[in-house]
Amino acid sequence: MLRLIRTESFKLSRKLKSWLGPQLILVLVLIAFPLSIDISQYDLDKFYFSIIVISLMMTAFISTEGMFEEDFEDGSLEQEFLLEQDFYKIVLSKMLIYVFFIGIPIALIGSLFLITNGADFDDLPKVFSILCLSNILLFNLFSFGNALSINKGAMLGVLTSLPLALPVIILLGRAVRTIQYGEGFFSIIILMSGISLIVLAIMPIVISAALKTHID
Amino acid sequence: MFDIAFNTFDEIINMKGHGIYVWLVYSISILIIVVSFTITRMRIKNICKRININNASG
Amino acid sequence: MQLISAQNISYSINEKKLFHNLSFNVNTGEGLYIKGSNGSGKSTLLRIILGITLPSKGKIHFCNEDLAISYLGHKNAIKSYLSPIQNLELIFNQSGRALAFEWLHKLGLKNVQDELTGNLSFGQQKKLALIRVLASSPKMIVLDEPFVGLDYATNNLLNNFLEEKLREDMSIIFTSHIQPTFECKTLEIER
Amino acid sequence: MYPYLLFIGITTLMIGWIWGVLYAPEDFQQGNSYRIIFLHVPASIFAQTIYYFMSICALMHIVWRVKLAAYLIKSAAPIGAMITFIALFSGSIWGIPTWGTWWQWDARITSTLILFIMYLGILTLHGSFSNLEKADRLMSILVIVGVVNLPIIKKSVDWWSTLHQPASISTSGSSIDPSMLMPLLISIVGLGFTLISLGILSSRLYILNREKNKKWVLEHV
Repeated sequence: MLRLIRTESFKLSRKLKSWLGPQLILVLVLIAFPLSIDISQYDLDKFYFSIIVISLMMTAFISTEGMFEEDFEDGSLEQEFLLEQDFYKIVLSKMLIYVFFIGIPIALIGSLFLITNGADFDDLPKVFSILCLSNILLFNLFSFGNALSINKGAMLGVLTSLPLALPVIILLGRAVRTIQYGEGFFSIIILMSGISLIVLAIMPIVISAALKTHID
Repeated sequence: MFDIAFNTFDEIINMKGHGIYVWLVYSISILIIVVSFTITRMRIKNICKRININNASG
Repeated sequence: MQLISAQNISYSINEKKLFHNLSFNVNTGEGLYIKGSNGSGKSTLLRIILGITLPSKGKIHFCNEDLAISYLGHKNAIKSYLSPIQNLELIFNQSGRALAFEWLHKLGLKNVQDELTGNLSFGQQKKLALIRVLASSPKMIVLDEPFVGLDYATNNLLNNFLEEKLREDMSIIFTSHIQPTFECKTLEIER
Repeated sequence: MYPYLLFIGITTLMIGWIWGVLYAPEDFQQGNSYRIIFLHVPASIFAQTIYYFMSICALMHIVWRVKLAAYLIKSAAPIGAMITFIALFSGSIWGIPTWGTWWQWDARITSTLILFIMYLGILTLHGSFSNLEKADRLMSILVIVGVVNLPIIKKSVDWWSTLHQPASISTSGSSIDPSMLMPLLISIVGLGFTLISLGILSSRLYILNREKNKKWVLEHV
């Protein structure tokens, strides 16, 4: 497991486009959204959060897109299967690495943008933790979609995993409301972390079953 | 319970202004179901024909 | 000592038969040369032997459960954005390292070892993949078309190396369109 | 077997619909537009039932490697998509006279729409692989994950304010007059038989397609 985490983080750090790309895309999207609205007419801070939620979802998808594809294309997955007879470890370590190197930075970028758009500065840790947790969920779901459609293009991955991600979006919206009104925040964060843990434990099993089917 | 709810044929069609919705929904749905039955049966016939040709030739 | 025995292996894809009722076994220090025309299922047979693919019928029996196997398939598991050295370091522990360096030198990859692998030629990448397989000192190696894309000298080198390894009681299973120069069992797949 | 089932289905469905559309009394709130219920409710019920059926098949396929189960999933999915489409379509038409709008981002409409997209996703996934056994297994995995998600989607969308009327039939008693309930139940049964016969037909087509090289197919034809 430690070996896998080390090699995966080394591989990811060498792929600038895979870890820096999504973060830059998120920044660009967050800049682009206010430009498309007539700011004088609306209070941007009221619905800025939903912009962040949606762009976070897109970014999570983009960043998981190449998660298994490269290893599948060049045969590393087969080699890994020969070593371990199973993909659970590699999926879990990849997931942890991706969340750590991409998920947490984009959660930070998202919460910083929220602060610059009128949210209270004291809410920063709350927003950040919620975005982190939702990133864990989104990364798991989208990498499931990508594992299903591994070399068939991103379109299929979106189509299969986006319906599954909608509850996360709703949960996020719910969490935002509790931040805005300052009530019930802790119950929702406990709920979210519980769900994240369950998903983080179970989803790699499902993903590794899908990968096993692919190399079969 | 078994009395017809409408008095004239026009009333059945019109349904106090709601007829268009009711009849539209029923007709299109029936059309969809019938079409899917026909398409499936046609395709079964086609594939049987193909199998028979293959069978005869090889 | 018997390592692998296969009984009546059949494989079919999309309900079409690829091959059926193949039986063979592989002993220690034995080579198995799998011969067959294109599309006869040579690569699939190798993957069945490795346990990656499940056969439609029949059974593969491994006499030793944790047999160290190393495999080179059509996909060579080489990362194009890393240098050859980094590629090897992803896989090797300390013991394999010296051997890998020796082979880099032997196959003439020493002077490109710090370039990006994606910039190397097909043959050079193939050599790198071979080094990965050969230098990890397994008990058995499985090679899918190892001679394709190699120059004459490397071809000879590989043949000699495989022969030498056979003498050292390693087992080798491989497919090829070129008859190997060393002696081994031949299994021909017919459709 | 399928002609009998089809006959039973269509006869029952016609009895239910004619009773419902022509003989059932007018609803005092919604007027005559409520007569869409005899199509809409059965369609919505089967939109979900077919998915649950598929998930049972998927489990059978994953656990016991029953090939037939995968065939059933593949042939049930288009029917599910069709009936979900009918449910959505009839619901939105019904919405025009009742709510004054044909679409609302309401809990049950949204989750039915998501269900529809999931059916299409399953079909697309299966269609994009040349190795059909792989496609079968990946499809089963997706169906199982989807069925876990289905109640979650429903519950989570329920958090939105709901415009939709509460379910007319439930196990704890119905909020609907017997003169309307009877034709509704009959049309549910009728649509069920019709869909089963369509399912038999479409699975026959799919099995013929998949196994056309096998001996028994040649003898059967």
